[in-house]
Formats: sequence, C-alpha cells, structure tokens
Amino acid sequence: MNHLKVPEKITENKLVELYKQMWLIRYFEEKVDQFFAKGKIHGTTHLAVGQEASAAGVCALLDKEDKITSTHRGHGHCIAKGATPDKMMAELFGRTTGYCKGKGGSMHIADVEMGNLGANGIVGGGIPLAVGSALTASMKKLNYVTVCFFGDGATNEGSFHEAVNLAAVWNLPVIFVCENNQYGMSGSVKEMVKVEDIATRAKAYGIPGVVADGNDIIEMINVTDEAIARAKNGEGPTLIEAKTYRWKGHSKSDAKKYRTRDEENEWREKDPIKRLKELLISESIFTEEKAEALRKEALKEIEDAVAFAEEGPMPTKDDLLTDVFA
Amino acid sequence: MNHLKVPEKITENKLVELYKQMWLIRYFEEKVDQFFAKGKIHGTTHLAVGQEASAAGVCALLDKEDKITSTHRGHGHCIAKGATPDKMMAELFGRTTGYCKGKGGSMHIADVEMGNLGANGIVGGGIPLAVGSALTASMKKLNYVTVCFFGDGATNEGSFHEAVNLAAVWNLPVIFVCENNQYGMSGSVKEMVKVEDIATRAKAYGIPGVVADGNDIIEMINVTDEAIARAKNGEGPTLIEAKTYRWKGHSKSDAKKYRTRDEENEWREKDPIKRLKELLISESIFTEEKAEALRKEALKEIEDAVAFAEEGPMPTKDDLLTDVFA
Amino acid sequence: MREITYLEAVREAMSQEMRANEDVFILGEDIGVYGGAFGVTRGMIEEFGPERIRNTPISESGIAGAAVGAALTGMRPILELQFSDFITIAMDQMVNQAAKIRYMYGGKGKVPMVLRTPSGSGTGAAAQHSQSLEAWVAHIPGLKVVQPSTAHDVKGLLKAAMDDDNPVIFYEHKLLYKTKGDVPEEQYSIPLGKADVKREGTDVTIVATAIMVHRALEAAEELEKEGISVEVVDPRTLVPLDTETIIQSVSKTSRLVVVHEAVKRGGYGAEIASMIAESEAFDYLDAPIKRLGGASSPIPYNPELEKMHVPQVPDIIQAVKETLNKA
Amino acid sequence: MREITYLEAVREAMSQEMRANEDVFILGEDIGVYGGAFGVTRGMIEEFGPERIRNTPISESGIAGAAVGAALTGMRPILELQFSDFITIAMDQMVNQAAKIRYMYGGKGKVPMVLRTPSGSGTGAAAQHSQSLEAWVAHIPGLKVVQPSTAHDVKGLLKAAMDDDNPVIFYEHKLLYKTKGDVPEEQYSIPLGKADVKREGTDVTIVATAIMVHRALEAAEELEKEGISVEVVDPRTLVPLDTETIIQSVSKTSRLVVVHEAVKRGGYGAEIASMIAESEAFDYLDAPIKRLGGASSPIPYNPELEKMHVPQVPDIIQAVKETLNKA
Ligand SMILES: Cc1ncc(C[n+]2csc(CCOP(=O)(O)OP(=O)(O)O)c2C)c(N)n1
Ligand SMILES: Cc1ncc(C[n+]2csc(CCOP(=O)(O)OP(=O)(O)O)c2C)c(N)n1
Ligand SMILES: [Mg+2]
Ligand SMILES: [Mg+2]
Repeated sequence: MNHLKVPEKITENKLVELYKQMWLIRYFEEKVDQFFAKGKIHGTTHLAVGQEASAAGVCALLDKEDKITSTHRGHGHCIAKGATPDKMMAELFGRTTGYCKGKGGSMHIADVEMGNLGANGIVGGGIPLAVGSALTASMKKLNYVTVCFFGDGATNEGSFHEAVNLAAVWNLPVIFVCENNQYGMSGSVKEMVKVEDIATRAKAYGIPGVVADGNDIIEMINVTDEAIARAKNGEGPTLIEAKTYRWKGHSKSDAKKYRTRDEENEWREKDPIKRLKELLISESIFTEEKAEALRKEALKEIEDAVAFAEEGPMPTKDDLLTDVFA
Repeated sequence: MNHLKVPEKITENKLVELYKQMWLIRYFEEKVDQFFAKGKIHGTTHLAVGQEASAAGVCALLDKEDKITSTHRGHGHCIAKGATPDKMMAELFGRTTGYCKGKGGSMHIADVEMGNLGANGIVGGGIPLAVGSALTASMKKLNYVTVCFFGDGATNEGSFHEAVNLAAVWNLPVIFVCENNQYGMSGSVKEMVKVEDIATRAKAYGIPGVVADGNDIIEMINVTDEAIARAKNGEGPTLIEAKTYRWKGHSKSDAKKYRTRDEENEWREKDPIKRLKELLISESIFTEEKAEALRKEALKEIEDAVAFAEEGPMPTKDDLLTDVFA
Repeated sequence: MREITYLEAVREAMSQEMRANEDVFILGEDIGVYGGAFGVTRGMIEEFGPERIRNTPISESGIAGAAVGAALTGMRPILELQFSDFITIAMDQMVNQAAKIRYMYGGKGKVPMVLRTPSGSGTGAAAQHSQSLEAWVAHIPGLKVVQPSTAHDVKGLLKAAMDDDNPVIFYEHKLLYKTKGDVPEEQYSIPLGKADVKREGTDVTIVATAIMVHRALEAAEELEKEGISVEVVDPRTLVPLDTETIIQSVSKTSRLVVVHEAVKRGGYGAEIASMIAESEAFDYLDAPIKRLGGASSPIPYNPELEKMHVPQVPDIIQAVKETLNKA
Repeated sequence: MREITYLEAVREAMSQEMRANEDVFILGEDIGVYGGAFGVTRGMIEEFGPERIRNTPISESGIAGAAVGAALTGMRPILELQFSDFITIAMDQMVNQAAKIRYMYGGKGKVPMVLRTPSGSGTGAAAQHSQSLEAWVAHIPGLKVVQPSTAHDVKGLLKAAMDDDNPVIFYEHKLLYKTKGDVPEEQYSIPLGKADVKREGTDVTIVATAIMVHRALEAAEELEKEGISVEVVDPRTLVPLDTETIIQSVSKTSRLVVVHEAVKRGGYGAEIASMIAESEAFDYLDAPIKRLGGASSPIPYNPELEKMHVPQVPDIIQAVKETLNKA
C-alpha cells in the first residue's frame, strides 16, 4: 500500500473484505431484482447497484457503536453496517426470520442494537432521526458518530434543512452523506437544485461541505475519516456529497425515460467494484484469481441467504397486533 | 436630491410620504400596544416598532398589482402595501368593519384584491404561498412581482427551504425579504443559525443574497429596486436580508430576559424614522417643521382609526358559519 | 357505453378540463415523462407541456403551499401528492392555510385547488405508504373530501372537484386504478355531497367507502344467496356528507354496518355511525351499529398480514350476520 | 392538601422526574429563559441548565425528529410543541416515524418520548393557534394520547407518560393552566387508560374531555337544581380508552352526551359515541346519543364568535335536557 493514502484502520485485509462486501451488495440487489421481476417478492424495492462504494466506504470506518440512518434505497447501507444478508432476504420474503419479522419489508430494515437505526420510506425522514441519535451521543457523552445517508432529492425536503441546521447549531457528531445519484425518482438534480454541488448547501449552515467521487471507495473512506475526526473532536457535523449513479430504475417499474442510455453506459464504465479490483491488483493487494474467488463467495452467500429466507415461517394472525407498543 | 441615489420612481414627494408612512406604522403599533395593555384588545399581537424602514422601503416600489405575503408581525407590511389603518384597527377590535370582519385578527389581516395575500400565524407559512403567487405571474405572464416577508427565525423552517428552492429552480419573480431583527421569540439568531448573515443561505439555492441595513430606508429601496429588476427581467428570485431590531417584546407578554437593555438602547439609537428625517432635512427635502406636521398628521390618522374601529358593529351568531366555503 | 379504467378516467377528467380551462394545471413529483408513481399522468406532459404538467422537487410542503398561493391568485391547480401518507408533510399548508384562508380573511380570496392522492394498502408498500388518512382532513372545516369508488364516479367527482372554488382533497384508491367501468366520453359532473346507493336492499344497510364499496357489494351478493337483502350506500364524499341518504336507508333497514379501510379507531366510520346514533334513524335501529375498519397497528409488509389488517369480504358477511343475530 | 395550578403541576412533574432520571430532558422553542410561550418551563433552565432545557430553532419537524432519534438511542425526551396546531409541521415525524418505528422494525427499538402541547381556544389567538386536533393522533396506532383536565390529573398522568416506553401525545389546555387543585407533593402516577368518574349521577352520562369536564360539571350542578342527576366521566386518556368505565356508566344512566371542544365532525367524540352504539350498552340506551363539539368553521378571532364556536355550559344543559326529552 505504498501509493494508497488510507487511514490506518483500513488494512489490506479490510480492503479485500470491502471488495467482497461490494459484491455482496451487488448480488443482493441483483437477486432481489430477479425475484421482483418474477413476482416472488411483494411490494416495491429500490436497488443500489452502482452505488456500492459510498455505502461500503463510509461504513468501513464505523464501529459497532456507531449509528447509521438509511433510506428507501438502503440494502447497501445495511450490509455495509454489518447486517447479515440472510435476515435481510428473509425480511423481503416477509418471513418471521427477517430483521423485522416480515412486518417492515425492504424500506424498513433496521437493526437498532447493531447501530442501524433503520431504512426509511419517507424521503428525508431519517435525517432528523440521525440528529437525535447524535444528540444522545452528545448528551450522554458517548463517543459514537452517527452517519446519515440520503439522496440528492432528499435535500429539497424541509426535514433536511431543519435537521442539518439543528446539528450545526448544536455542533453534533453527525455526518451527513448525500448520495447524489443524479436523480430522484425521475427528477434530475440539475432541474431540482440550482447549484452545481449539493455540498454547497453546507454553506447555509456554517458547516464544511465536501464533494467526493462516490464511485471511488478510497476517496469515500478518506473524506469519511476526516468527518469522523471532526465529529469526535467536537467540531460538529460535515456534509459529504458522494457523486454516483444508480444503474437500475428507481423502483421495480421504471421505463427510465428521463435519462439516456448513453448516460447510463458512461456511468457503468465507472463501476466502483471494477475500480477497486483494478486498484487492489495494481497495488498487489490481491490477484485477479483471488478477486474472482471473492466474487464467487459473495454470490454463494447471497444464494444461501435466499435459501435461508425461503425456509423461514410466515407470520400469522397472532403477529398482527404485537410490537405496536413496547 | 443631489447626493441621494434612489430609483426614479422615488420622487421627493414619495420620500416625504414614506416618512409619514413610517410614523403611521409606529403610531399604529403604539396604539395597539396601549390597548393590549389595557385589555381592550383580545388575543395577542406582535409589533414592528423599530422595523418600519424595511416594510416601507420595500413596498415603496410596489404597484397595486404587486403582491406581498406577510407574517405574524405584519401591521407594518400591511400599511406599507396600502391598507387603511381604519379597517386594520377595526379588525383588531373584532368588528365587522375590519379587514376580515373580525374573524381574522392581528395575525390574519389580508386584502387579497389589493395584493396583500395576508399575514400569517404560522412562522414560515407564507413563504410557499408567495412562491405560488409568483408561479401565477409566471404562468399567466403577468408582470407583477411578489414580495415575501419573514423573520430570521423563519429561515430555520423547512417551508423556507422548500419554497426558496422551488422559486429558484422555476426562476420565479419573487423577492424574499428576511427581516432579521436578531431574535425569534427569544432565540437569538446567533444561537439558532450558524452563519453570520442569513443572506448566505441564498447560496444553497443558487440565487443572489443581499445584506442590507434594514433601518436605512434608502438602502432598502435600492436593494429592492435591483431585486424587482431581476424578477421582471426573468432572472428569478433574490433573497434580501434586512438587519434590524424590534424595540418591543415579542408579543404582549415578554420580560425580554434574553437580551440586554444596553443592546436595546444601541438599536434605539438607530431609529429608522429619525434617520430618514435627518436625511430629508439635510437634503433640503423638508424642514423640521414639516416633519413635525407629518408626524402629527400620522398620529391623528391613527386616532381616527381608533374612533372608526370603536364604532364598528360586532359580528353575531349569523357570522360564525359564513365565509367557510366560497 | 365505453369501458375504461378508474386510472384512465382520472386522466381523462383532467385532460378534458385542461383543454377547456387554461388556469388548470397539475404539479407534483415525477408527473412528467415518468407519468407519476402510478402512471396517472402518463402522456399528459406530451400534450400539455412541462409548464402545465409541472414536475416538482421532492418538497411536499413547498409544493402544497405553492398550489395554495397559485390558487389564491387566480390559477386552479391540481396537486398530485405521490402517496397520501405524505400529507403528513403538507399538513400545515393544507390545514392551516388552504382550509382557513377564506374564513380568516373574512370571505376575501378563495383557494380553488384539488389535492389528488392515492391511498390504501394492498400493494405491499408497508407502513409509510399504505395508510388511509381521510379522517384527518374530514375533521377540518374548510376542506372538502372525496373518495370515489368507481371509474364512473371518479371522472364525475373529479370534474366537480375541479369546478369547486374550495380546496378539495381527492382520494384515489391504488387498488382501484385498474378496475374498469362504463364511463361517458364527454365531461360530466357528480355533485359533491350526493351519496350513491350502489345496491338496494331491505335487511341491512352497509355504508362503505372506496374499495370497501366493492367488498360490500361482493358480500351482499353472497348474503343474497342466504336470503339476506343488503343495501350498499357509497357516500362518495365525506365532506359534504349526504346524511339524508344514509339516514333514509338506515330508517328503512333498521340495521347499519359501516366499513372502511382506515384504522377503525377514530376513523370516519365513527362519524357516520354517530351521526346515525344521533339522528331520527336511531329510533328505527334494531341492533347495535357495527363498524369495520383497519386494525390498531401500522400496516404490515407481509402480504397475508397486510390483508388481515383491513376488512375483507368474509369480515363484512360476518358483521352483517351479527347485526341480524345470525352469526 | 396543597393547592397548585395545573401549570405548576406540569412543571413539578417534569422537574421531579428530571431530578430522578438523567435521561429525561426537554426540548422546544423558547423554553429557556423565556420559560415557554405559556411559562410552563419558567425557572427550569436555571435548575437544569441549557443542555437539558434545550432551546431549539423554529423547526417543528426537525426537533420532533430529533426527539424521536434521541428516544430511539436511549434518551427520554419531552418535546414542548409551542401550540398544538404546529403538529401540522411535525406530523410526519410523529406519525410516520415515532408511531411506527417499533412495529416496522419487528419489535426492535422503542421510542419513549412525550410530546407536550397546549391546545384549545379561548385566548383570542384565532384560527391557526386555537385548534384541538387530538382526533388526528388518536387515529394512529402506535401513539398514546392524553388529555388531562385537572391539576391533580395532569401531574399523575404526565408521570405515567414519562414512564411509558412509547410516544405519548400529551395535550395541556391553555385555559386550564391557571386553574388550581389539590396536588400531592410527591411523585405519583395515574395509569394511562383509566377514566375518572368526576361526578356520579343516575339520569344521564356526560363524557367530556379537557376543559369540557369543567363545563360539564357546572352544567351538572345547574341540572341538579332541576332534579336531574348527571354523571360526568372524564376519559383522561383517549388512547388507550377506558371503554369499560364509559360502558358501565351509560348502561346505568341509559343516556349519553359526549362533549369536546374539537370540531364535532370527525372529532374523537364520534369514536366514543360509536363505541357505545356498538357495545352492549346500546340495548340500554333510551334516547339518541348527543354529541357536542366545535362548529364547522375555523376558529374566529372575535371573542364572542370564538365562544360560540365551542360548547358552553348552556349548550350542555340543553343537550342533557334534550336526551331526557325535557328541552
Ligand atoms: C416524503 C416522500 N416524498 C416522496 C416519496 C417518493 N419517493 C421515493 S424515493 C423518491 C426519490 C428520492 O430521491 P433521492 O433522495 O435522490 O434518493 P434516490 O432514490 O435517488 O436514492 C421519491 C420521490 C417518498 N417516499 N417520500
Ligand atoms: C410554525 C410556528 N412555530 C412557532 C410559532 C410561534 N412563534 C410565533 S412568532 C415566533 C418567532 C418568529 O421569529 P422570526 O421569524 O424571527 O420573526 P419575528 O417574530 O422576529 O418577527 C414564534 C416562535 C409559530 N407561530 N409558528
Ligand atoms: Mg437520487
Ligand atoms: Mg426575528
């Protein structure tokens, strides 16, 4: 790792792990996509294929005590924060063995004890929650950070504005990570926001805003590292903008009329997984063969997750009214 | 008017009128204050004493077709947009002769036909309405501008963020005027916003943000003039921050523990009315005697308004259920 | 007559009105080339252009307020709210502004706008995308509230809503979008405040809304086989509510079952049931009123649980029999 | 026993709890040196400091969400919402997040928070600052809803709310803040879900909430002079609702009048009335149920109109007589 500037915590092993993690995310999503197409999964889903590096890169530095809040496009964050694909897939299959006993589904996977405060079906809905989590850290003098993921579209919600302002004036240990994948559902960020970079919005709150290449896991790791340091030093929140792209449609039915195939192809070229592979090979951290083996392991794990999911029991009438109140 | 740089529309006569208008606003407020203290007016009220220059200066350039939206602290905007103190006072007295037939009260005075789209009891509530009004202008190709008044505190509401973003991306003819009087109800802008100038927030929307001395009516006129020109030229919205101060408490009961008497006195020194008087005398636009006469006229008008108000009939049971639906 | 879907009827009502009235336009998230989350506006941007089929940022409070402001100054906006659950974000603008402006201003100004929004469960979208929250807005003076159940009704009621000079909250049911019905091609209006007796009967009255109208009709058919004659009343609009038709029906049948998908507790069914319990129909009642509604839990994801959350045909049959002491 | 005001009882309940439990803190607009819009937290910042009496920017959705997030991670926040009308802005965080998180997450995580907020009219604050919107939250599974009517009840119920591991919406009535009552000095808890029979009687049951409890009691006293014996039941909590006590009372008196300040149409009174119309008490009813509530208009500013908007003592007396056919 001569040329590679990464934080100490990011060992060669960790990079190799992250490589595999990105494949886990991708295969998880691909599998889900297939099941939806076949009508084997209920509801809707939002896939993060193409956006693996921001989830994996940001979470690479997080400890178990650190928290995240996620979005409707949350499978990647979830895996990166340490969830097991088994229970995630079981959730999508609506089984009691799923993270939410089949009550939440794709948009609500959470693992509060593990620091995953949950996906969210409300665009921007998780941003104030993350600020609340950071407030707990600050009031209880706990040393954890909270990472708040959201999309470019979410930055037009009032909840974004109110929450980031709160975090700024209270100087809270929270990191706002905007995954700017260029579109909301169909609204291009160019038409919905009049500034070039979402990161510019940080200026309204007097906090640092950083633009990063969201398809470059190394850059994501490094900007996150700085943001964590600031948070832990009592210097308050940071807004990181990860420029990236979602390869698939917004959700299960999307003719993608709002963008061109050329644009899609351009971004496929910037595949974050391929990019890390090339880097790790060029840095002699692993070989093409090892990379291939890792990919296959990931695929296998996802297939096992499907098997696990399919075996899980369905909830029954008795489950309808439980878990409403603590 | 040799030294005085003001738009053509602002004749010497207009400046003299504005001088009187500021007194009208001040006396209106002082009168209301007295009646509240005596328990002769119901409800609550938010007075704009000390803030006369921003209301008068911004509205000086508006035509009848131009629109404004206002706030809980709206009497000044209302008078400046051409309302008659008679009907305003009658409204505060809850009479059918008031602007809202006694149904609205201080926080809801409006005169839609005259372009005053209304005060608003919800902090930030009027900002999206102003954008809607500007949208009408844009869609119907009408040549009016909409001025949207709000306070420093309101800029922390999500409605501010969402509305300004909309106006920016749609390039609407609207002027956002933030009257930064240093406090919300008790929250100091220094504790509630982490940037020095509210005008900086314009950067998040890619629109110009201008800081102005809100106690200097000439400066308010000039910055508004530029914003109107931009709006009418299809260059979109502007955010103007008028730095000012409210002399009185937030509403009828306020011990003002959150600020010092020294600070209050400093700002009283910057009295916008005195300032215009001195300017008009030094520019030989009027004399001390004329100024005094105008002040007295204003006082008289307000006293007449009280008489008008007191004479108005009270609504009756029959009025309770009318005006709900058009 | 020509058959089209409920979804097509909504689109047709809007398109015809937009051709006739320049002041009408639609704003909402992804309503342009995407055609809206449910495809209702598909094709409309091609006909009317991006000014009048206005794609917005994801800012429910901002766009609701912009609609109110536009309505107040002379436009007649239709706001498409992507899922009815998101009214949580636009509540201030709808309730504190749109509903109250005219009254607060002493009768000056008006807010002619329609907020159209899909509601209901059954699509697996889980707790934050499946609610039926019409009881909230029906509680607010100054708002009108419409819940059409058929393709025919949705077209006529939407025309009336667009013609109305007041803010109207217009609930479309997701599961009804694909249902078909006879729909006249020309514009027509169904007055707000006029219930429709969807089936006549003599033994029990079912008042049902939205998708529950169809389940009630199915139940009625089953019950007929057992010799039970059910009248199904569809209020169509919750505000104004056609109390007369409901009271008449209950006075005739002496038994009332109220069915909606919204959570039973505090749902609008409570208003309908109490309206009857307060009315002259009370004296005709031969059995306690029955209400069916959603369970007291958020809406679960699992498809079976999701179904259990809301009244189904067998639940309605059971309830009818109970009021007849035949359960 | 010692007499203190309703307002002081709220403050005392919070102060005692904050001394005992470090995880409890208050956040809200102007709750610091200003003491809150109604003075409830006056003096508390001096005792507990600005971290735990946390003044916030004017951002109802942000602070509600921050409270939810803090609750989810181990704190026990009390959110003071300056006027209950502003829940329109915090609705998403309360309804789509706080109420549903535990269920959506399959029972993992909990949201122990109290949203305290003053509601009601009578202060001349007009349409946007005078509403009673408790029916909205009572409709949402996952939220508990409390409406205390006396100084004694408010202290005990607030203790129970703070001890509860779920989101509780706690309505304080503006006009009750200055009313006095006997209040024990020590901490005590009144269980959520336990109604209180505020006056026993045999001829008619009045179920009344918040300030209407007092008006009902006044009416009862007047009616006693005419030989009419009225029972006044104060549910105290809308969710959970003590249906048993209400059913028992109505079964005894055979007549029911429900009174609240919220707009009658779609108010929680409809839930209470229909609950009775569905229950075994139905068979005991000797007269149609009566509901009294706010008029179908926004709340007007003029003080006389404002009073006409909501039920007053003579209206209650009249309603009772009507159910007895003595009007
Ligand atoms: C409050 C709210 N508004 C609208 C939606 C519908 N919706 C779901 S995802 C989405 C787009 C979100 O865009 P962005 O924040 O950029 O995230 P991305 O989907 O690109 O990851 C929309 C409009 C929603 N779920 N919640
Ligand atoms: C949504 C909302 N939150 C809170 C309030 C209570 N309130 C009324 S005025 C005010 C302060 C507003 O501050 P600012 O916007 O700076 O205006 P100013 O009063 O200083 O003119 C507050 C908190 C309100 N009316 N509406
Ligand atoms: Mg996006
Ligand atoms: Mg201010």
